[in-house]
Amino acid sequence: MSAAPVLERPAVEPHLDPALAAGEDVRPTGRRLGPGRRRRLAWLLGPAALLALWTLASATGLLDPRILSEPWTVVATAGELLADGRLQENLAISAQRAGLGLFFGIVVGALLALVSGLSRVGEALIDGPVQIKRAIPGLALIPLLILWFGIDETMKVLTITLGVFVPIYLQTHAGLRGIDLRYVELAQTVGLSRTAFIRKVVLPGAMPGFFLGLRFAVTGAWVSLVVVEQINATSGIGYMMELARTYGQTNIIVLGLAVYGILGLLSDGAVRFLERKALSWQRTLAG
Amino acid sequence: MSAAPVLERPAVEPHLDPALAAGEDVRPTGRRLGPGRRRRLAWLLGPAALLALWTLASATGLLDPRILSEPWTVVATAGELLADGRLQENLAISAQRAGLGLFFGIVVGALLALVSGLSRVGEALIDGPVQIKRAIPGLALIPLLILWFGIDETMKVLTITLGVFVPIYLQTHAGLRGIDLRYVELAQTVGLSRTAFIRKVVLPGAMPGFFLGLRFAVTGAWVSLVVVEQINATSGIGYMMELARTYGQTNIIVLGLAVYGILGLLSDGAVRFLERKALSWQRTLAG
Amino acid sequence: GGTATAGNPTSQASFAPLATSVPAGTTITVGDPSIRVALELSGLIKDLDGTNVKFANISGGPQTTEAFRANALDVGSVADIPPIHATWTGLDVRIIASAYRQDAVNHPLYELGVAPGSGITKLEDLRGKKLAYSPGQAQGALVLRILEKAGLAQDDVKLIELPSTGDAYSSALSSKQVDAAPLGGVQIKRYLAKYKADGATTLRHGLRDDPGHLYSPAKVLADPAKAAALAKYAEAWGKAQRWIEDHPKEWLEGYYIKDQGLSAEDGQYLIDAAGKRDVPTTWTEAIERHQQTIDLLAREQKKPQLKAADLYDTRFEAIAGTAFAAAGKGGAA
Amino acid sequence: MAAHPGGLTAVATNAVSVRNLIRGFGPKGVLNGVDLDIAPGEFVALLGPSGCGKSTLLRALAGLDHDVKGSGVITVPDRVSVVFQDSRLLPWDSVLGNVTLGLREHDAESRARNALAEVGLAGREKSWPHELSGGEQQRVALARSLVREPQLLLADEPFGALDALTRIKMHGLLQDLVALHRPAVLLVTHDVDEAIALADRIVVLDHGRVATVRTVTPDVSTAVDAAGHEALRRDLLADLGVVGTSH
Amino acid sequence: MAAHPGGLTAVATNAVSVRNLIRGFGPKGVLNGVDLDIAPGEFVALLGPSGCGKSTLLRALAGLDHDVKGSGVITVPDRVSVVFQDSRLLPWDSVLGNVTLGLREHDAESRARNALAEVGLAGREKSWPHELSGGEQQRVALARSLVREPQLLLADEPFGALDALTRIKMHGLLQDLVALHRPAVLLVTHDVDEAIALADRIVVLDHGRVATVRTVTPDVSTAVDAAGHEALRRDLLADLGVVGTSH
Ligand SMILES: Nc1ncnc2c1ncn2[C@@H]1O[C@H](COP(=O)(O)OP(=O)(O)OP(=O)(O)O)[C@@H](O)[C@H]1O
Ligand SMILES: Nc1ncnc2c1ncn2[C@@H]1O[C@H](COP(=O)(O)OP(=O)(O)OP(=O)(O)O)[C@@H](O)[C@H]1O
Ligand SMILES: [Mg+2]
Ligand SMILES: [Mg+2]
Repeated sequence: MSAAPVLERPAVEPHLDPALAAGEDVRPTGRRLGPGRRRRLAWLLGPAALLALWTLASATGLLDPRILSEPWTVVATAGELLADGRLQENLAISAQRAGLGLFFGIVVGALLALVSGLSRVGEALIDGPVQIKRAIPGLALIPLLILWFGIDETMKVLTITLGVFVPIYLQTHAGLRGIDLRYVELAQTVGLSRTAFIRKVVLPGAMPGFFLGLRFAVTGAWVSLVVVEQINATSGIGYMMELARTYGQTNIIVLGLAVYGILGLLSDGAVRFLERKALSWQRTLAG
Repeated sequence: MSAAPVLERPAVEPHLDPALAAGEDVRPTGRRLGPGRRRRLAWLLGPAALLALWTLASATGLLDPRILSEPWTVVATAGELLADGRLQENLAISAQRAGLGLFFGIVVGALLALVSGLSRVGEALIDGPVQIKRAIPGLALIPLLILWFGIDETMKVLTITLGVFVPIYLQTHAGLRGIDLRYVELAQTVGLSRTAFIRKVVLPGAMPGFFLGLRFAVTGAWVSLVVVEQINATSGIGYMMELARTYGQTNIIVLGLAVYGILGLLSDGAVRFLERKALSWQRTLAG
Repeated sequence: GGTATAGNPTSQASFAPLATSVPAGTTITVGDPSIRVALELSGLIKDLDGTNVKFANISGGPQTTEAFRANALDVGSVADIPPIHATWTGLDVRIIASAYRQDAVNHPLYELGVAPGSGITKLEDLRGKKLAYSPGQAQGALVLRILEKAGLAQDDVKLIELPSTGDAYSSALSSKQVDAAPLGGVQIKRYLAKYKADGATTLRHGLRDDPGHLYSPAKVLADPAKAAALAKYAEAWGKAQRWIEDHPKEWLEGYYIKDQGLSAEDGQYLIDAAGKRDVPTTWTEAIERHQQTIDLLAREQKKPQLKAADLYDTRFEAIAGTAFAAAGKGGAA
Repeated sequence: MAAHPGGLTAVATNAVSVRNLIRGFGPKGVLNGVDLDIAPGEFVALLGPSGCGKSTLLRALAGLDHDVKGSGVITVPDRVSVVFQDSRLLPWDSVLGNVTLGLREHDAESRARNALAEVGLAGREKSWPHELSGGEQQRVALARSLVREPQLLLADEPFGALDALTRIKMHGLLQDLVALHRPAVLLVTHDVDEAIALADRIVVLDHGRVATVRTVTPDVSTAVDAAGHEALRRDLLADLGVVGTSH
Repeated sequence: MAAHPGGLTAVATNAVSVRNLIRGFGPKGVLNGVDLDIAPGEFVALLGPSGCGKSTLLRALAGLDHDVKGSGVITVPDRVSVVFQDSRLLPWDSVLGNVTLGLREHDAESRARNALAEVGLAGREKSWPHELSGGEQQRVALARSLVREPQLLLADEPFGALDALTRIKMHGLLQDLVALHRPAVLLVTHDVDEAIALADRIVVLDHGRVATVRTVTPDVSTAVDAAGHEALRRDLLADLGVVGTSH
């Protein structure tokens, strides 16, 4: 196979030319060490397998329905709760709480991370207390939070915020501390102002860390609902589950868990989607 | 000031020569955008400030001792509990539980991260379920864990493991997915075997992520004690606090929180120390 | 009375007599979710017009005491243990209304769940067995009382500390991690429905576990305006109890099914299990029983003695009971 | 052999054979049908303007372009060694660790030490890559390829950051390696003199195609034939679009 | 001015003045007392073997060596622009964003586009740095320094990855910039011809000291004085330790 005669200025670039694209393509087949190309929807495989396992175990009686309700029972329950509107309502309220908490948590966490990441004084003052905060069990803080902020929405949103800001802080902090010194030097030599430095170097450089923190934060916000919606709430999926727990309504509890699982998967997926878009400049093993 | 006469082969390298080191040193004073040099013990500032605030608020009566015991009461309580040996005993037991859980969590998390990070099939199967796991509130899993693993040590260690493996997995996974593709290409061209690739490229490259995961994991392990030591335990700091809560011993509760805070600070500090040693090759903003 | 941590509790004498009218602008925050529903369903809520009543969805010991401390709640609805624990933890509280069940021994809140195959058929069989025990909760106190009744000391059984969240007890029983554990409400029905085939049973303990109280911090009761508003609420509360008693259908429909999301069957089970209500106009007997519980707990959990009478605000003694009785005669709204 | 295109007997005797190689990124074509053969032991220099696709060609030969659009038939030997355009040292490994990377022989370390000494970096074995100067990093990358015994050496401007003297020394090292193991070599360089001094054949890439191929005889290479040397030099510069400068 | 060492009137008229500069890493001394003056508008080329401390000197002038051990007195103007040895583009910003980095003028973008066009990268404004070839990345870094109007330009081998023709074009651009704004320039290069063609003065660094300083007259520079040109070239190569090669 010798060189085919090609036009001097091809109408179509050769690599896009359908005729050539169909041509022989024999490349050295060295072993590929990375994970290879991303495949769409492959992420569904694991959850699907889990679901299949659950269904199978339930159908064959391996899994006692008294321990874990069967998937179809859960689906039926979901149908009922959807029909009478309870599930949507509770979800909507919960989403609002989680969303607010998430928002404030992100803002607070990112700001603290910036201050603590960019100045040694800020770090000395902020970092220790944050580490202490995250070392103290959240449940133990609730009485204090009630004391200072009452039992209303403020307190609920604040509790979520307090849970959410920690991973955002930690990850953003680590992300920006991990920025290659070479880019900091560059910023100095082109005379970037402090704000421009933050905008052009620090924030984009800390982005990968921030996104990872966000992944912790979104699921964290949902999970916090279990705790905060036990306190003076009359709605929300946390409340719904607590109620079901009181009355031993296993099917609703399992439905709640399934809802958490789905919410977790979806929010995590959404963050990762955003991450891929925002970090398209990266050339990493992730491919 | 003209060039001082320097020996052709100086006995001491000039920059280490005390005579010259004391010489004039006028450098361009461009603004420094990074946080500057790390200062030893500066990290104590924040916790110290917190302690001072607490002491002050207690001393002036701003903080009701029924809500938060005074620091001196807590110190006195600590003294008593140390004197009769309860604090040490409980800490030792708890440390053992946390340590075991941490160990298994690290192993499981790191292994899963490797499998899921290095193969698309592994990712498809593992990643989704892990995301679901972390989206489901830990408290909700306890009945299932009791059912499957009883109420003895196994179940306690397992619960800690389940909490710990998630951040290790997530961070290691993200860390290794964030490895620069250029090093993967290099590994391919020097013909690294799969295991050598993992040992030489993947593990060191994922190390920064792993360490961050470890920071979440160590505090996570301590915090889990609050939950697991409520179940069929007769010792441990979680149990000690639960008991104090039952009987309204605020001073012990606050002591417990202080112990958590100190443990958190210390474990986090230890991980960061290890991290600095292990990642001394990094040239980042952290300096 | 009084304890090491209790500071100086307000004495009953220091409370001014209840005012007959509620000063304008008085607001009370009430943690009494089920009665709120009853008041709404029955229309009795109109009785409270003029008083600013804010309902919070808070009930149970730990949550109400936390909210009391935070000044976020003025009155809460609990069983007999929380007022004791609150006092022990330095929070001065008073009971202002109490409701019981008629024939309480046969209408218990809790039954002792027995694990399949553990061979427990009477309380004495508990000797040497593993019992789920949650020291801070009502179930915990009940376990101690059951042991006392069976003539057993704590050492004669193995108490397994386990919080009773969700269906943890039912799980622990079915997997035979414990031999016996107190189960309450629908959990009893569910446990039997699930595991009866395996040999699971429940055991009646034959004790009264029926007290239900409204209680408030003494600090709140010392405020004449709030005290007057609370009196008004106690009255409405008594009427609501009567209304529930007289309107089981509406209660089933409006509370259990609509508000709590239970099936009709489960709701009916709970209504049947509760039997008839008893809201006495005098507390003497109740205080005596309360004192026994206190004595037991103080002994078994090594806490200071308390006088049960100190836990009650006698100004309110007749209010709820009278309203309950009157509503019964006149027929509720 | 990674692939065996049918119908070409010549291929079997060549270390490298490239046929009608087409590569492009997005809408832009980079290689528009490159044909190239390199015999075992042959030293080919690749010249071409910046951005003409030299690195793209090398990456294709190294099998690093799985995800790049294009077609063509490439045959390369099994053991290929690459010196990247950036020196590409693992930042978390020491200089020595970087050189021994992937070596399985038991004497790997001593050989790596020798190679480091040869490139003038004895005593720096334990340094981190970031502690090296630009030229030193490049020399470590060179040492990494020297300790291997590849059948094909692909080197992308391996001397770009070196001063004249160091460069001459490195030329010597490379020539020794070639003399010893006789790998096929494809060397990308921007230095015409370097190409003449080292290569048996010089290929100029332009517009995604092989524009010219010039053979270098030993006499021309060593400037024994000074006129031939100067002529070749001028020709090559002309190939690259440079006309009428003295150097 | 960042500093004003006493007792030296000459300093005030110099853009750059370095006195007895000492720097070292760990136990190793790198600069052992460097003295250097650059007048405003003067173009100085810095030659020296790999690892001799050229980049260390430049980093000292740029004020990037806070944590490096040493002493000395350095005076530099306020506006200093640096072309690093690695092209150092922010990977998360587009080519255009990298060039406009830190520019506050409202016409920054159009000037950046022009500069990119001048270095032959028109149409690549939106590319990511990793989508560029080595030479293209270096040209972006060059464009970044071209759009600025520094009083001192420090350039560390800015043409290392460029082919002959592109390199000549870039020389032209740099010379235009110098003619326009007359910054003091310190250019590190390994190419003796490049040094002669561009510089007013050539400084050779060796063993941490300024070993030789050679002035380049315009005649020698443009090879009008061909013999002088060739002599200077030979001398410089000898300074660098290269003897008896034709090129
Ligand atoms: N990943 C990529 N995405 C888009 N364009 C790319 C990518 N990699 C390379 N290119 C483009 O392909 C062309 C050829 O690149 P290549 O790196 O092969 O050039 P080169 O000949 O090695 O140039 P140099 O001498 O500057 O290194 C360049 O125009 C470059 O911008
Ligand atoms: N951070 C560092 N730690 C230790 N040694 C260093 C460090 N930076 C530079 N060096 C050493 O200092 C010496 C001078 O380095 P420098 O980068 O100045 O060399 P250079 O003249 O620019 O060389 P090249 O031409 O190869 O770029 C080198 O031997 C280098 O290894
Ligand atoms: Mg290239
Ligand atoms: Mg250098």
